Amino acid sequence: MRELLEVKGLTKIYSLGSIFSRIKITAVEDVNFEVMQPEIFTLAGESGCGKTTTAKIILGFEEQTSGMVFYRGKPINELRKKDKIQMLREIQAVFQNPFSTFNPLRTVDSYFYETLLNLKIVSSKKEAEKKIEEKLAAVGISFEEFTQRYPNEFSGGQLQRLSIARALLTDPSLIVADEPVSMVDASLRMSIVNLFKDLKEKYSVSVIYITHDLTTAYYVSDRIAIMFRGNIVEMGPAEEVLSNPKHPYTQLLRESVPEPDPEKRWGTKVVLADTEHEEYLRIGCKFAGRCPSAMEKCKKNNPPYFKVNDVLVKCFLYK
Amino acid sequence: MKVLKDLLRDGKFAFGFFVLVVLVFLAILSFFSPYDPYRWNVVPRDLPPRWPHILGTSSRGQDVFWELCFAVRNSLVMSLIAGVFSRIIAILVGMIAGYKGGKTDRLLMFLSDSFLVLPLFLIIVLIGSMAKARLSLVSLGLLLGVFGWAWDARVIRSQVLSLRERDFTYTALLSGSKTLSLVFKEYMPFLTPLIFATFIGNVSWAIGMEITLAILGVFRVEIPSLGTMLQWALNYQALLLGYWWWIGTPVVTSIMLFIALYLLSISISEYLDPRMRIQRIGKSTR
Amino acid sequence: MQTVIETQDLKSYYILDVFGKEKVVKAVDGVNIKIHQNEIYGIAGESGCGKTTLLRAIFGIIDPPLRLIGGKVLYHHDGQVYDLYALDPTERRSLRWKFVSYVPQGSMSVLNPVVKIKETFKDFLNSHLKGRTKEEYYELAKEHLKGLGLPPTILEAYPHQLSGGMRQRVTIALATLLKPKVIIADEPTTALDVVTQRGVIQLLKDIQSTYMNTIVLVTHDMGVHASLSTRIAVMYAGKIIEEAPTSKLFKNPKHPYTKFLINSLPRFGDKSRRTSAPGSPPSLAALPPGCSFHPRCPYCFEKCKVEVPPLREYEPDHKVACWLMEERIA
Amino acid sequence: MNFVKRYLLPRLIIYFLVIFIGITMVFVIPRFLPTDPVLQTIARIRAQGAYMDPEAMQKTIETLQELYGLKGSIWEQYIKFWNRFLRGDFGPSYFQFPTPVIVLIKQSLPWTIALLLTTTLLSWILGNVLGGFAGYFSNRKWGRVLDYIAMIIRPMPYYILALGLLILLAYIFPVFPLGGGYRIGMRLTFNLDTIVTLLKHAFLPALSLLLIGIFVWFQAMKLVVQSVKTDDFVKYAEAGGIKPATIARKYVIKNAMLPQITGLALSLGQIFSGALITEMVFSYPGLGTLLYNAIFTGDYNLLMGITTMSILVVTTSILVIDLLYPLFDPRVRYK
Amino acid sequence: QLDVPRHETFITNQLTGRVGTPGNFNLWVGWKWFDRGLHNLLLEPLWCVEYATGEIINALAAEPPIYNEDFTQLTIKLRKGVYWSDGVPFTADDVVYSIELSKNTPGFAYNSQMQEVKSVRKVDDYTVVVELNKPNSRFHTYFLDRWGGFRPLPKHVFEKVADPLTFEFNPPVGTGPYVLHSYDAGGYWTIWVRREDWQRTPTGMLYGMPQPKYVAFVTYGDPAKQVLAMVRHQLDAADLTMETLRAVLMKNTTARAWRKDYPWTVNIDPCITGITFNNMVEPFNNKEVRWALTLAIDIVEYAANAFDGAVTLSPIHIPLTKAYMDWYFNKLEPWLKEFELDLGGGQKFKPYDPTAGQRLAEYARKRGYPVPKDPNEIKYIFGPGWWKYAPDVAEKLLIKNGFKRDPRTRGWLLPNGEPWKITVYCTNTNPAHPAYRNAFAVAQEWRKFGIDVDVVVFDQPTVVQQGNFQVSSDWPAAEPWGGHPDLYRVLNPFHSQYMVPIGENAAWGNYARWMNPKMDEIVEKLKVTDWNDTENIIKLGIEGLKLLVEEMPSIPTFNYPGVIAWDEYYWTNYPGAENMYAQPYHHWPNFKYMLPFLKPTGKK
Ligand SMILES: Nc1ncnc2c1ncn2[C@@H]1O[C@H](COP(=O)(O)OP(=O)(O)OP(=O)(O)O)[C@@H](O)[C@H]1O
Ligand SMILES: Nc1ncnc2c1ncn2[C@@H]1O[C@H](COP(=O)(O)OP(=O)(O)OP(=O)(O)O)[C@@H](O)[C@H]1O
Ligand SMILES: [Mg+2]
Ligand SMILES: [Mg+2]
Repeated sequence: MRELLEVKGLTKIYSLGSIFSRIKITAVEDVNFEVMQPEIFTLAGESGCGKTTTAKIILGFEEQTSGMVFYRGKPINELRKKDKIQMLREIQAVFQNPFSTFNPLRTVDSYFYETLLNLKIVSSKKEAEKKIEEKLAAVGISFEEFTQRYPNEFSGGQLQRLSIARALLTDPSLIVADEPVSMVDASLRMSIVNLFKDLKEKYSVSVIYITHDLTTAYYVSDRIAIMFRGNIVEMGPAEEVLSNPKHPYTQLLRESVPEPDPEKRWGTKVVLADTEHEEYLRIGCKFAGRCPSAMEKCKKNNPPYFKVNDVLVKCFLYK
Repeated sequence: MKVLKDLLRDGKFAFGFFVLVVLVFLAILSFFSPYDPYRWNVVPRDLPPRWPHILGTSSRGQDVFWELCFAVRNSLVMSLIAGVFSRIIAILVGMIAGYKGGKTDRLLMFLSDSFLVLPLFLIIVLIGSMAKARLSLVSLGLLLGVFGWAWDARVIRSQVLSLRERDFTYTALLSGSKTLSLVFKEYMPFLTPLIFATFIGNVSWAIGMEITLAILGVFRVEIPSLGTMLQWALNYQALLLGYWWWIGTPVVTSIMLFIALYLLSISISEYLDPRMRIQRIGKSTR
Repeated sequence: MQTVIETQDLKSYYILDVFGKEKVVKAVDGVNIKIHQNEIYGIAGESGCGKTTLLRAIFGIIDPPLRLIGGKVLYHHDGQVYDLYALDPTERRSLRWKFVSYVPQGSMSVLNPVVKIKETFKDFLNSHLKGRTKEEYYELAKEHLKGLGLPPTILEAYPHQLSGGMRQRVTIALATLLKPKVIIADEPTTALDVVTQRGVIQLLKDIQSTYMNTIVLVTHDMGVHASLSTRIAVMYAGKIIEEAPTSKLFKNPKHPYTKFLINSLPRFGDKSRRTSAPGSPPSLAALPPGCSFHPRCPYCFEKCKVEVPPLREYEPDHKVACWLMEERIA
Repeated sequence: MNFVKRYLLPRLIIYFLVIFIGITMVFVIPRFLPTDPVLQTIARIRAQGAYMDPEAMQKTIETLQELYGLKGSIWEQYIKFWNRFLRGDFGPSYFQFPTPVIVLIKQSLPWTIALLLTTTLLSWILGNVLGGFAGYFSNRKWGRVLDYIAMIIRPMPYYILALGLLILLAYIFPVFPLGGGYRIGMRLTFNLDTIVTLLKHAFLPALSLLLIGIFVWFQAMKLVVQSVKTDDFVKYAEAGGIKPATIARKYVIKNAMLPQITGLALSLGQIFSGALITEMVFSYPGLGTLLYNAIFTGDYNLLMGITTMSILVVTTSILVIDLLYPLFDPRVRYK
Repeated sequence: QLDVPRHETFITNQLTGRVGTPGNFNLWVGWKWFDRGLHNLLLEPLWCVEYATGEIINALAAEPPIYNEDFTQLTIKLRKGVYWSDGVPFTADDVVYSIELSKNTPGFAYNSQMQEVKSVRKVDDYTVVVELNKPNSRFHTYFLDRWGGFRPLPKHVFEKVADPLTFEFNPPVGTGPYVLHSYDAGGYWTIWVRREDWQRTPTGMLYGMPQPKYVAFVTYGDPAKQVLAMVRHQLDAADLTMETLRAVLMKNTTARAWRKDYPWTVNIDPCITGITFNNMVEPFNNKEVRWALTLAIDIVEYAANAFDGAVTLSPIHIPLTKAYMDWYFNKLEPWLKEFELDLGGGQKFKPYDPTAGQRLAEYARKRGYPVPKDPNEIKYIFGPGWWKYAPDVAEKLLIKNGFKRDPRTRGWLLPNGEPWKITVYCTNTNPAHPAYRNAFAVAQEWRKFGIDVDVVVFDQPTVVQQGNFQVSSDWPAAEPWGGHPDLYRVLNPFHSQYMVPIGENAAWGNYARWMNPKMDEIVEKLKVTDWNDTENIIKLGIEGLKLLVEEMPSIPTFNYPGVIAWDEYYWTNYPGAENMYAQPYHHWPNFKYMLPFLKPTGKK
């Protein structure tokens, strides 16, 4: 196992608002992690905690405020400058919102042909068709169903699967998959997740799997990082983190997963934040406002990471 | 051909297309004109429409129909050049400014703001006078093109600004699209209705400008065009003297031209937008 | 148990023109369901099987290319039965939100971005209640939010200032504003993290228990179904293939597809490989003859390939559309 | 603070740069024209036959150049111009010598503002509202009728339209006066009669401008609406049984307004160039004729006066719109 | 529409359009829209030309100018009993003050001309003596009003003013029969009211009471608007275009033109129109080329293209008004008939065509217009004759000078073999103006002849003034006085002393940049001929005109075809062709002398 991707001290600050009211949001705050080859690395956490932003920075679509991303030990941006096509072949992505992934005014298949031809993976249309058919089969869509259709003619789940199929076209080494199966039924979800697993095992493909679905995360991923308001609050082997969550937020998260069992239903009610801004503006631990075991210092100081077994936890409880 | 057939099924397109074909036909017909458009007094003056002068004759002793043929040809050439040329600049500047952002954006917007602010009228008079009114149709078209893009570039830019935030931009990037192909393939379809609309606006502006310039003498009034034709008819008070065929011909023709362009643009935009196309088909078969 | 909405052999297809050739996507193909009062009716099924389309048909928003091909949707309201598609547009409009309301899929982006939330509330109230002042509407909206445990301050916010979960809950609040008999919710929690999802589901549940009304819920998350729905229908390729009370369905799924669905659910503490239904979902534009699941069904036999199995009640409250069941009885 | 440094400051720099370039161009361009204000003045005096001895002419030219401040290099003149301009003075008009430019502008400005500001705003509002509704209810009959009217009126040469209106409503049906700002020989005092007269005289010019203006905005708005009306939030509102009129107004039009607002800013700026043809056809007082004459008589100072104002207004309104965008669309952020 | 009684008001349009400085009546500084009533109602000149009758009216002056032997002293006798409109008597003091003020104020009207004055003094209240620095037999013409002239100003008003340049002169004080009633601050109209003491003005003394109590000058803007106004009887007199005139006559039964029938146009305008060559550029510096181009013109077609034939042709460089016909043309005609051109190879050609007027009349008849039969009447209406249409002769002349025809296209080639392309420059953008019509008409003729002609219409007189043109449609020669046979004004600009290289301003009246020692001689002689010695003046004039014909530096075509329309609804007895008691234009200074003759119809 080699290190494929390393994220070091990644920070991204957005400023929002008009002339009169300006707010700064630290969407990603000093995030560090690495992805091995092969590995399925899961990023999970509350909506709006910075997962997509992290992914976009890795993909080079957003510029970080500070921090670095290394790919195979080299700064990723330099690699991109040197050989863009090669990097595109190696790193591919699936976006979160399937409805906006494809241009509504273009047919979906055009992206497939473009990917193959632009990145010089095939040299003829014939070859391209063969390749496309193969990848579509992996996500359960037939070639006929797919040709010459516009995005709005597909359901959300179909679009997600198409998006995955497109990412697979280049046979990448790293797939950044941002909630790739959120709109897919359990059975298909399984087959896609299994596909990731197979890719990892057979072709040493690494996946950064961003998801809200912790059961599949548990099922496929090797390691998991739980994010909250721009920070990784807990990171470690998926089994350990999910079966034995340490950070109060992870605990809440774990506890909130609905069991597919009509007998087991939730007990207490959860408290939700109204807007994200107030939590972003916190100085200390961002979860302090909702944390059942919050202490004075949590509100004032930003907790550092503590290592518990294989797991990193950003919480004063583990001091 | 297939596309044309599809489009022709739409009444709007069919009508616009028909008008345009007629106009183009007239323009081509001008090559077979029995009269030199620069010569006056070639037919009896002030005759109402009657064979062989199907659109009558003018006070200059010209046949209105044949004058119209030349006028249509020249106006089409001039305004299309102006329209297309300024569209090209507007699209390039707008797209690049919107897509690249940052310094490029600022520079380009500074440029277009400067163009917006300049008193166009004054500049055209200046250039016209330096060219000693020897402007040809083509160069007039180009000149108007150079001055007709700034505002539209701004509009296009603002659209691109929002488009580039949509995820499909990233999908296209991941598919290895280069900047230009990305901008054109991904954003262009969204901008077509807008571009068509500004194109029509620009063409009508160009024709109006041509009339103004002809009046000012920056452009030669003898070159037959819809603008100069109208100008002559007005000068000779065709309106008050009841020579309706003389003044009516350019007015009706130019209105028809714009209606045709408008209908075509609506129809094509609808066709390009799959959502609307489907609705259209849905409607037509209900 | 009183029925509030029922469909009779509802058929709604997308009719497309693909380069001159007509193409028919049979998204809802002969659906018969009866939804009762005071239940949470869950709909599950493969992605692209027509759930959203079914909801739209039930709710009555059929825009081209979607078209109603046949069948009826009946609303039971105030002791009267309304045939939805026989009503004129104004009547239909008057039933909306008062009798049935809708939370569309992707409802995070359905709020008008340039007005404050309170304006949206006002518009919904204003369109269905007559003759009150603006302030009264705001007051009503505030009351309503308070009743649902949502902070009334959000009324002053613009949609983009709210978190996704909050927006989702605003649309749910909007849907319950006039205390309709039925709320149709299409994947209200997709794209939310589990904590927020839990909040949203709690909200739905509270609403249901407070107003004793009906919720029709579509979601892929079987966990959500398990914890919320009282009855579940499973759709496959435009048809309902199984319908049963939640516990029965989870304990004893009968249709092979449902079985795959339930069994493929991963669980914590169990990392063993899960299998899902083999093959890929059929294209609704070119369905296989007979039972549309037969090409993927491990128990398929000849009859399946020819004849479409009817949805029958094999056990009390448990309906299945599968020839296997038929066999078993026989 | 970051906002000031990263956005406002560069924006302001561009603002002043555009103004500077614009004004400089307006200073330079006329001086390249073959029109010489002195010779134009003389030509005008003589045009109808006034006699001037060829000898005397040279002397007159020199005196006038002296008086007009046109002696000296273009640089000296340029610096003098800025000196004066920063004190808010544009100097005397050449052609209407020695009347100060400011006086001339003040004479015409109220008329232009009153006519063009109202028609610009009114046509903007009406055009957008009508366009919005017609776009949203595009398959209603009245919407289609409006569409046809727009299609015909919009490409109509303005001159023809104005003249047509005049002939129809002042000649065939003499309801309105043939022209002018008020009755010939009338003394303007503040009373009802004056107001009625002013309105009556402004009616036709306003109508002609409105007709074209409304339908220009109408078509633009309709186009934008076409895409807005398929947006999710509109579909949702429809599903929610919100009254169609409310949807059109608050959901569709309000969201389609953004590009239109920018357009308004620009047309407000153009007010200051006046409406030449309107003024000509309806003999209505205003800046248009003033500017036109300034160009063709080489009246540099007057030209500078009018165009500088126009430049200031255009740039300022673009700036203001840029800064106020978030008020119209809360989502907009400064990059 | 009007706030003064309509039947007591005479409404006219304002020729020069909207007034830029409506509140400023100081017409001695800059351009002041004189024709809004300033020079035609408010002020009287010393003398005024009357070209309808061919006389000079002594207005504020009591008699013609009196020069001493060597033309260094001018004595002006003033009319007695004239009062300014504010009740102050008009005296020699006013004239002396006016001259001195102008002389001492740069920027003032006639400032440069008044530098010739050594001293000016009053002999008595009604006599002024001007001493000149050097002889000038035409000094008094500065005071001769002919759409311009130095008019005396009220001393008692101006002497109180600190800066006469910025002084607005509002309310204005004048010696004419009307005073200001009201004006539009927007510059679209000015209304004048008759003075109670109109008897104390030259107009009153000479012609009696001006009939209309009010006179309104209104700018209608578009010419079409004037038609509408006139048809609705909201406009009594308007200068129109040929086409708008026809529209008015068609729609308004009480409207009339100067001539009641076709060709309607005023043909007594003291102004000749035509085509000017730039004699300083090739090939127009060649007299034979100029003549060839003249002979390539079919003047009937030319007149038809320009004004549908409604013009009075003139083959010489002065307009053939009634007066000039008598003074000059009739004396010149025998010579014209015998005049010959040398075509080379011993061939001669007599270019004069005495039937041109007849032919033009024939054209009109064909167009269906009623045309008199009497050849003498035709001579006065359409002109006596013009130059022959002789393309064959023109061809010979050109070939003689090395021009060739392109064998393929039949187009003309310059001697150097290049295609001949002529640009005709028109500095008047008003499409109804004769300069505009001449430009296009000549282009038609020359195109037919095989030359590639381009017309450039551009409102930049300086281009022509500075000689950056080939051919222009500016006046072929300066306008004569109109009311006096003296041709000093026409011939003087051709004097070689004013000649400047291209790029500098040519003398007005000689944009052709032509000179000839013989002309210098004639002008020198004219300079020392007394204004009142008409016999010798005419003799010299004829010599000058002959020289211009021989050289043809510019082509005269026809009289300025003035178009004036009157509505006889409220007022009648206009000075039409049948009753030429005065010149017909309301915008000329003579307007005030016409008003006493009008008769109200009594319509309310
Ligand atoms: N372009 C942007 N400008 C300003 N703020 C942004 C931008 N993109 C994201 N944000 C903010 O940054 C924060 C993190 O957003 P991000 O999309 O990374 O969250 P996420 O973890 O992917 O959430 P979800 O699960 O909902 O997809 C959010 O509060 C979001 O509002
Ligand atoms: N506008 C359309 N044009 C053509 N086909 C469409 C259109 N919308 C949906 N479909 C097709 O109809 C079928 C049903 O779509 P629907 O959105 O109802 O599915 P769904 O069950 O809601 O799926 P998901 O769970 O992914 O949201 C799909 O196969 C889809 O491809
Ligand atoms: Mg995300
Ligand atoms: Mg769906």
